[in-house]
Amino acid sequence: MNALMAVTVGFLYASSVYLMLRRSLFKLIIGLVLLSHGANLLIFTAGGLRRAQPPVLPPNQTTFEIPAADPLPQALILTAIVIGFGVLAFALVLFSRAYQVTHSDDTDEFWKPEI
Amino acid sequence: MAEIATAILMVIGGAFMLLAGIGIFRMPDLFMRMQAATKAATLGIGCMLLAVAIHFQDVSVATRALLVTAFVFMTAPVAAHVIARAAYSVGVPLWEGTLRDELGEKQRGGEGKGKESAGGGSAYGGSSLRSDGDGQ
Amino acid sequence: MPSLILRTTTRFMMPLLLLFSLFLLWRGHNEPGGGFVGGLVGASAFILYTLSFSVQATRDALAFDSRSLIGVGLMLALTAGIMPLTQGQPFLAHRNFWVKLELPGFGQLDLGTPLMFDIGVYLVVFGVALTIVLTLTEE
Amino acid sequence: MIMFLWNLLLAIIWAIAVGSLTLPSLMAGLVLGYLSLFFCRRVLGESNYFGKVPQVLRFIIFYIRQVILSNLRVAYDIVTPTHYMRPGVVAVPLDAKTDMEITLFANLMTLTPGTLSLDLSEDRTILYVHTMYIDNNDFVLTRRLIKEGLERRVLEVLR
Amino acid sequence: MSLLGLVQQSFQGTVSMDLLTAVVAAFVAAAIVPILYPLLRQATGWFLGLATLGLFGYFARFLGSLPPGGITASREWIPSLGFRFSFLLDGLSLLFALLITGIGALILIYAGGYLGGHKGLGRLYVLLLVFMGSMVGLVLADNLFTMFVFWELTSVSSYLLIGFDHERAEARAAALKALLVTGGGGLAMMAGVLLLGQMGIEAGLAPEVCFEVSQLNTVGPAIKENAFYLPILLLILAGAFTKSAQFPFHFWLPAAMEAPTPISAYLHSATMVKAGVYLLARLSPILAGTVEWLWIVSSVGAITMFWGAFISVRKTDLKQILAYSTVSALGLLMLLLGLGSPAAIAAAVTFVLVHALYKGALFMVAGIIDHEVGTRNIQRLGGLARVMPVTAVAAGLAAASMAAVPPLFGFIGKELFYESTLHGPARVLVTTVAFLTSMLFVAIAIMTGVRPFLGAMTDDTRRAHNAPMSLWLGPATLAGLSLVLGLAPFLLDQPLLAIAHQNVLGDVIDAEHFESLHLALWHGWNFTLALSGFTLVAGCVVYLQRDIFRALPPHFGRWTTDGFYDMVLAGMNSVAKVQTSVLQSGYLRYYLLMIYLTATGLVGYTAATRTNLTLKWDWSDIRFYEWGLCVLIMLGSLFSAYSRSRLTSIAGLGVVGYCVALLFVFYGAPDLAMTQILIETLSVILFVFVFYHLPPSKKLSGPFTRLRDIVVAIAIGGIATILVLQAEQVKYFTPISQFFVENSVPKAHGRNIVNVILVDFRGLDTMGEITVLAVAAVGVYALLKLRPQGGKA
Amino acid sequence: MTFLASTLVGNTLVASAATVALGMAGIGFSLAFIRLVRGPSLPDRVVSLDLLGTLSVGIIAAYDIMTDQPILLDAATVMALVAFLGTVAFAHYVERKGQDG
Amino acid sequence: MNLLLVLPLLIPLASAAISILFWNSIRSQRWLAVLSMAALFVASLRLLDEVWSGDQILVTQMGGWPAPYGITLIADLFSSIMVVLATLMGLTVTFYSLFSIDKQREAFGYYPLMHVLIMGVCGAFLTGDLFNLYVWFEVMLMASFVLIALGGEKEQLRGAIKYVTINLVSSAFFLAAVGVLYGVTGTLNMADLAEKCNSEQVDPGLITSISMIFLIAFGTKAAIFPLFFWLPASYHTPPVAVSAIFAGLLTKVGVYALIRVFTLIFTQEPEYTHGLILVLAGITMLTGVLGATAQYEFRRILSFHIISQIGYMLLGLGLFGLAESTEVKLLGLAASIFYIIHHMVVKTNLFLISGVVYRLQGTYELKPLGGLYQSCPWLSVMFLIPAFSLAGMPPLSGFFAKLSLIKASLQAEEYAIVFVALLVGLLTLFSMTKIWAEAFWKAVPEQPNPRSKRKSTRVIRKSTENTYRMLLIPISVLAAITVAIGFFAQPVMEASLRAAEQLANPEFYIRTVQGELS
Ligand code: NA
Ligand code: NA
Repeated sequence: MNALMAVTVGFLYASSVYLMLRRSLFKLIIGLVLLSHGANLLIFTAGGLRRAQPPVLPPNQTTFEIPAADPLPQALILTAIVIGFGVLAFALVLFSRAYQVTHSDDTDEFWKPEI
Repeated sequence: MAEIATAILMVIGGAFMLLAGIGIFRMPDLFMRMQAATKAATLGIGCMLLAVAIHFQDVSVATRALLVTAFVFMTAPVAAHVIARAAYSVGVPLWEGTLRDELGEKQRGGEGKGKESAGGGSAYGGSSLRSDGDGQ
Repeated sequence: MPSLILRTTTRFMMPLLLLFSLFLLWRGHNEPGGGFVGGLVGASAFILYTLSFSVQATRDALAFDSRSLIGVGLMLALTAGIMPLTQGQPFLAHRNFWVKLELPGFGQLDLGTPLMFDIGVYLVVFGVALTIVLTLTEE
Repeated sequence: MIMFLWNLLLAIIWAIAVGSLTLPSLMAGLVLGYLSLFFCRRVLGESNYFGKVPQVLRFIIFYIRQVILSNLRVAYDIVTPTHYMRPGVVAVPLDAKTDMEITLFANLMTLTPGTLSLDLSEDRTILYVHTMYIDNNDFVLTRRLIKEGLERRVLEVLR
Repeated sequence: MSLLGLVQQSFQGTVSMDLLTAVVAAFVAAAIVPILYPLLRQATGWFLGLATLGLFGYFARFLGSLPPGGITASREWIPSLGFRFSFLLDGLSLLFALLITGIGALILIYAGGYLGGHKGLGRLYVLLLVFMGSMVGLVLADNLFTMFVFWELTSVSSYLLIGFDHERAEARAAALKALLVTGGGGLAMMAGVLLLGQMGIEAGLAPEVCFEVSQLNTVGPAIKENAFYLPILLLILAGAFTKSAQFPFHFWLPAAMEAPTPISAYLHSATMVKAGVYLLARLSPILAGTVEWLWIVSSVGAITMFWGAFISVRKTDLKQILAYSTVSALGLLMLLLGLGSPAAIAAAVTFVLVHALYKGALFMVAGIIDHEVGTRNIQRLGGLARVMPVTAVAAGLAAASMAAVPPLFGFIGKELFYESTLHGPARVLVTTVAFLTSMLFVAIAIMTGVRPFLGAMTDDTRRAHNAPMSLWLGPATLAGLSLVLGLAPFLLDQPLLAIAHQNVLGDVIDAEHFESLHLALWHGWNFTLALSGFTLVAGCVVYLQRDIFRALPPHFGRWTTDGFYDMVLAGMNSVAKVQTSVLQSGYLRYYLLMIYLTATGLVGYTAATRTNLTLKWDWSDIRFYEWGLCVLIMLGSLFSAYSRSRLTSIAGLGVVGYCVALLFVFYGAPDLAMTQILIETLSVILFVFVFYHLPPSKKLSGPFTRLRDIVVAIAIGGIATILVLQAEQVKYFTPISQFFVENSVPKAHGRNIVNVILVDFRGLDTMGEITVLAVAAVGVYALLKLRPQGGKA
Repeated sequence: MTFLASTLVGNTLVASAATVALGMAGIGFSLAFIRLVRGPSLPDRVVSLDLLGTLSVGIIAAYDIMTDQPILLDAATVMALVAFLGTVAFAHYVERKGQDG
Repeated sequence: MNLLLVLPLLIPLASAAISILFWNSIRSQRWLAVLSMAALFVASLRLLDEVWSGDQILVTQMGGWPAPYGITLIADLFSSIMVVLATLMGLTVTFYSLFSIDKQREAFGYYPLMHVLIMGVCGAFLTGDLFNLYVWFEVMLMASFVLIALGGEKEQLRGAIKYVTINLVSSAFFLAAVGVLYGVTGTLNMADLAEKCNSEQVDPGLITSISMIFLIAFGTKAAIFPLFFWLPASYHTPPVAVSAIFAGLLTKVGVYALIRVFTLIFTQEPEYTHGLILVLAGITMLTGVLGATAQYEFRRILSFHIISQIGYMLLGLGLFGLAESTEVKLLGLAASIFYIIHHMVVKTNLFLISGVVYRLQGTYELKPLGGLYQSCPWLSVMFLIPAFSLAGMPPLSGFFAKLSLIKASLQAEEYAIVFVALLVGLLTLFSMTKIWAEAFWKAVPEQPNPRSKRKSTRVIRKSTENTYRMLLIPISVLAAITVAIGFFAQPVMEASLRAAEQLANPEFYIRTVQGELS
């Protein structure tokens, strides 16, 4: 089953890269969101997949009867998701402020040469 | 006994959920899609959660299942309503087979304008959302 | 003006959502949930309120600034981390800060600095989500 | 309302007395408490609580039946190739006055397939309902069916 | 040991305070000038001059009493790099130290007169003193890095001094030119010195002392045999040649005449430009005596010598003439050092002194003329002897010394010069060049030191006044010394020059055949004398026919490295512009493209070449709903990519998010799923609110760009896929999460291990995370509420 | 068909029913997605997103039963809670957009 | 000694939280900012002293969980030096900010953001856990995002978008790399990773491939070629105090991370990885300095120089991997550390000076600037010191930094890089003199830029004179440090060497983390 997840991750990365290479600011930020999805799923998959065995111990038990999913990648992803949200929120506002300044989505109108 | 009940409820629930999908896929205008989708799905979820409650035979699970059910039944119609209201207000068209639009008639009467087509009256005069959310 | 139907429903759902968010926070240590999820659900309640009424209504309803929630939350989490330091333990060493309580209706309780930490997280997340949405909606 | 709280308190006392604060014991407490309250109704003074409970139960049964029936009708329409519906937007003048009444009515109506509350007039007297099956193109009848069927019952329960 | 202790320790060490004080003295003086100047004003120059004379006296004390091996002083500095503050006062350094402090004293006085009332005079004193201190340090340093530090300090102070008239663009350009040329050479020299130290260690020196000249002297032969000898030599020569304005690096020196004359006189004739010469002299025992040394140093010197003199005659500006003649004189010194024979070194040591005396005087005279007349054009000068008789006498004496007229000191120098060329390699050629140069020197001497004072007065000179004593004291003293030393060379030959001579030669010459330097005016009737005489006559002829030189095409001689310098500068500027406009195009997507390409290249290439990927594509055991979800994720992302409507894209994103959440559910991550669902919803809300007032987006890029981007995207996606597969399959160790599972309940009192990790096992992460969130909220708030109001920053 | 078989390994009645339910819900989910893609209006898409959320609740419930993991139900609860919020936000947007013209 | 390791995180976080609580009282925020930064600086000095005098590596396990499992905070000499520098920059820039940041920005969270920025930087320096490092990177970045955009001026927004986007991409790379590495090794603790990645059973090629992702991620943060674009695009846009703290700290965190992981973890195939780093360092030096040559704006010149200097800092790391003898390895690393120390002080100071220049003449463009040498002699001297130090002029700090790098390169027989380093040094000198000549030496141009506010500031008025003097205090302090590092280079060099020694012998680090030594 790893192949499917791996391909999905790759696909997310590819589409995010493609989007970020567009001239549109909006697509750029969509690309950023997909990129974070890709990264999260990457950690999730790389850490090893296990179906339907959440790392929550049953009451009064200190071990799992059936091996459960690795909790650490989950914790990492959770952190990454939340951080990503904070960053995304800020980036969104930043981009919208940029729109207000330029009234254009075309980044080529927005940037100017830096020399 | 509980197993059979669970199984039946699940199949029914699944069937309604499928129905919701078909409905939203097939119905000719937004409002009828909503009609089909919201209710069938809500009912389907109700069945599913009932199945959960029966299957696990655990108070806390059952409580939560019921809570979710209640919640869904509470919110689904409101969600449908707010979207329908918004969609109507921006002029999402009604199906051509629509018999009569009493809301539109009233508004046109109030504004003294004579628009003919059903659903053509937008409460706020906005028509940009007719074909797509934010234009091209 | 948002729909009356929405407004009425929201008024009913608010306490429900807040209760649920506290529930998630409370049992997060043992079941899925925790400060993040709880805080987000809690904020959702007020976000829903904002969407159904207005930003001003939410500010009035809150009666305090959402920013101060962030500050308080941070301080709380920090305090939870610092408390072990006072006993020569490492930062965030929750291990020796557990109290077992028997409470009727709640069963046996494991109370400790992790919960305090989680409450801090809850408040921060709550405040952050609210601040962001309220500010944006005001625009 | 006071009665309901009484009932709830009795249920909790029951559950504690039984020694298990669980859902079944609470339910049992609720039913037993209702019964005891019912027998004391003269002592405690008149209340419509005891009339309300059967009313609510009756309403729930009615509503579930309604939901299932209309769901089936819509389902049939969805899965068959031809569209049988005769939709339209019906203006329903409201007897419901309070926020609660209007909301409950509108929501319950929306939950039954075939009707969808579209908008409320600004003076809160008319609810516009999108209806899928306006039989015989008869708007008056449809209006009446909605009012007599659902609204009446909702108001009965609430008032 | 505490840090403070280490600092304290670096103060200690074996110190001979006197020598160190001498090094530091000028810097201290510089530091107090800002306090002194407002108090003393006009008298500052005299005060500082006299103070410097004290320093001169300190050094003069050692005349004749210098112990063999000199006086040393040292202090630890950076032992870990082999740096020490170590100083050595031997004959060579004494010679230079006396020149620096002696002429320095005169210049300080002169400057007070020359720039009296100038608003920048205070700064000039500071810089001159800093320069003097650096120069003293340079010539006294025994450690090559200590020397290098002072070397660079002289470059810096020279930069600031040349740019003294900083509001003039020419002055700034000249200062920059000098700095870049000497600085560049300095850098090369640094590398050379480093290598030299390294070779010293290889030759057996301890690392702590590998940069001590006195130590390196002992391993000279080994270094000369080292494979790195030539690179070292070239690198060090680069430093010396640039500093001493050797062809082809000479061009900065004439340009540096933009500086006021006191500066030109001090830095660019008497002292700083001789640093290169000093360096080569100092390193001669280590590096000299090889064929490479002989040919490189002497031929560069010879070319410079002739070329400088030749250009000099063509000039009409007094300072330009003197500058080019200085270039020439420096070439002469290089030539002598290159030849390296005891005679040549004797000539070199003597000529250093000769040149400093007469050229310093002539420069100061030029300054007086400029100051009193207002022009430096020799064609507009004449008859000044009537106005300023003392100056005229001084100029005449200096010119005579330059022209090597007996009995002036210059004559002795010239004799020794011919002596060494006549007995060196390629003697006909070298002597011919030497003769031609000397002949031109005669002409230059007449042009600068005689001609302006004789003949009829011109319109310009008629308005001239006599110079005050502060101005003429300097040239008069120096010129007087030229005469005194010519008549009584014994005053300095044994006490100073002979020791210096020996220091330069070091162990190269075996002691048995070594003759100590002995100066005399009269060497009897010999060929050298005849040559000298002939030189004088020929020089006069050249002077009379000087218009022939000037008639040569004007651009002749401008086709030099000066033009090359400009070309390099311009070239560098345009390369920089092109590079920047290509790399720093301003377009974010190009930046991203570059980053992605780099990532593809580095990771892809490395993975392809350095590891055997054993990728097992496991397509088995995939549930249908997993298929469904993954396909939906892909379709959803495609959809949000391709949808032209923004809100539709956002809805598509929502689908991807919910599907990812479902995946989390399926793979046993309820906490993740819940968080993902909540965050996704919140994000959608934010998106909707933010993109509420946006203009529509257009299709903006062409098919080629799209294709290119697709290729890059697929490459990145492919790499991600492969890495995930690999990481999923290769599990070398038991993950640490096993610990969390085992300890979650007993030690951390929680059954939800993910949450326990978040608040307990890895609580610090969470602490950081909520901080990020808090900052994000502050950021959103600030960004939306704080709007710019005008251009405040 | 292997995947179907593999999910039926538990071969209880409930598991089979769950698989069937999951399948049906999945198809419904996909149809809703198609509507999301097709639009044509923004409200259409909002409705389908809302439906996707609602169906997710059902899917999670079915998956819970199939795998006997009640813990995962919490995700469903949260989903039910917030899908509504998203829909309201969209509706809010649609209306304001209309007002702004 | 737990406390010393944690204080660099606690003090700023508490200050930030309190500042947020006292949002409306700018006065108290200002006081708190200075006091907290000063306290932080003192605490970090204590930390350094502890590490130095005990000749030890300080370590504490967060939450008391044993080493590879919990998060380790660890301070070796390199870390503690970096923390001291970071807090010193924090202190000076905060002091500078008191007199230069406008009321508006102060009212919108400038000080709490500053605290958080410092906290993120300190966290990154002190953590011994790879994912925790990611978190601190994000903390630092988030604060920097806000700081760079705070004020919302057009130019700022332009720069900020590039800055934010590229940094987010690099964070995503970092995150992915951590995920993959965890998948392969099952651990996050850096000491544990060091041990596991270098054990026999692990395929070194695979680890090297993963290390390339880290190189991209950290390289972007450190602004190496060809990943540096965000830096010149953004550093000149925010208020100068922000530019200054960014210039001093942010890229150095990237460099720190590169040095850390490529000495501790990724040492499997040094001739490949470190060779690559060396090549990149060379190109970075060249492109950066050429970029500066093309600029005529004060802060842009400085920004491009950051890039070129990053090349120098990585040069030593490259040599560490390539050199054969231990001595040269150590010298290379030590030189890099020395360079970082020097650079942080000098570059921050130059930015601060550019701010004073802006305040006096209302522009950062060199063309309309002029006359400062006449009007502000003290400022001129204060500029010359860091400028010549940056160019590597002795006896200032930059000289020894550059010199030890070149020495190490020569000993490692990497002559090409020696040439590049020398050439870049010369070009740096060129750039610095360009600023000097244009802004300080040149007379005020005849037709001043109409936009500049020169007329009002031509003569420094009494009211601003005090501000001017206050701004010169941190500048003079930093300049004094620059000179002091030059004159007392020995302690700094010895510290760098000892830090390098610890880096080059990871066993000590690993065993300390594992608790065998404490
Ligand atoms: Na920097
Ligand atoms: Na930086």
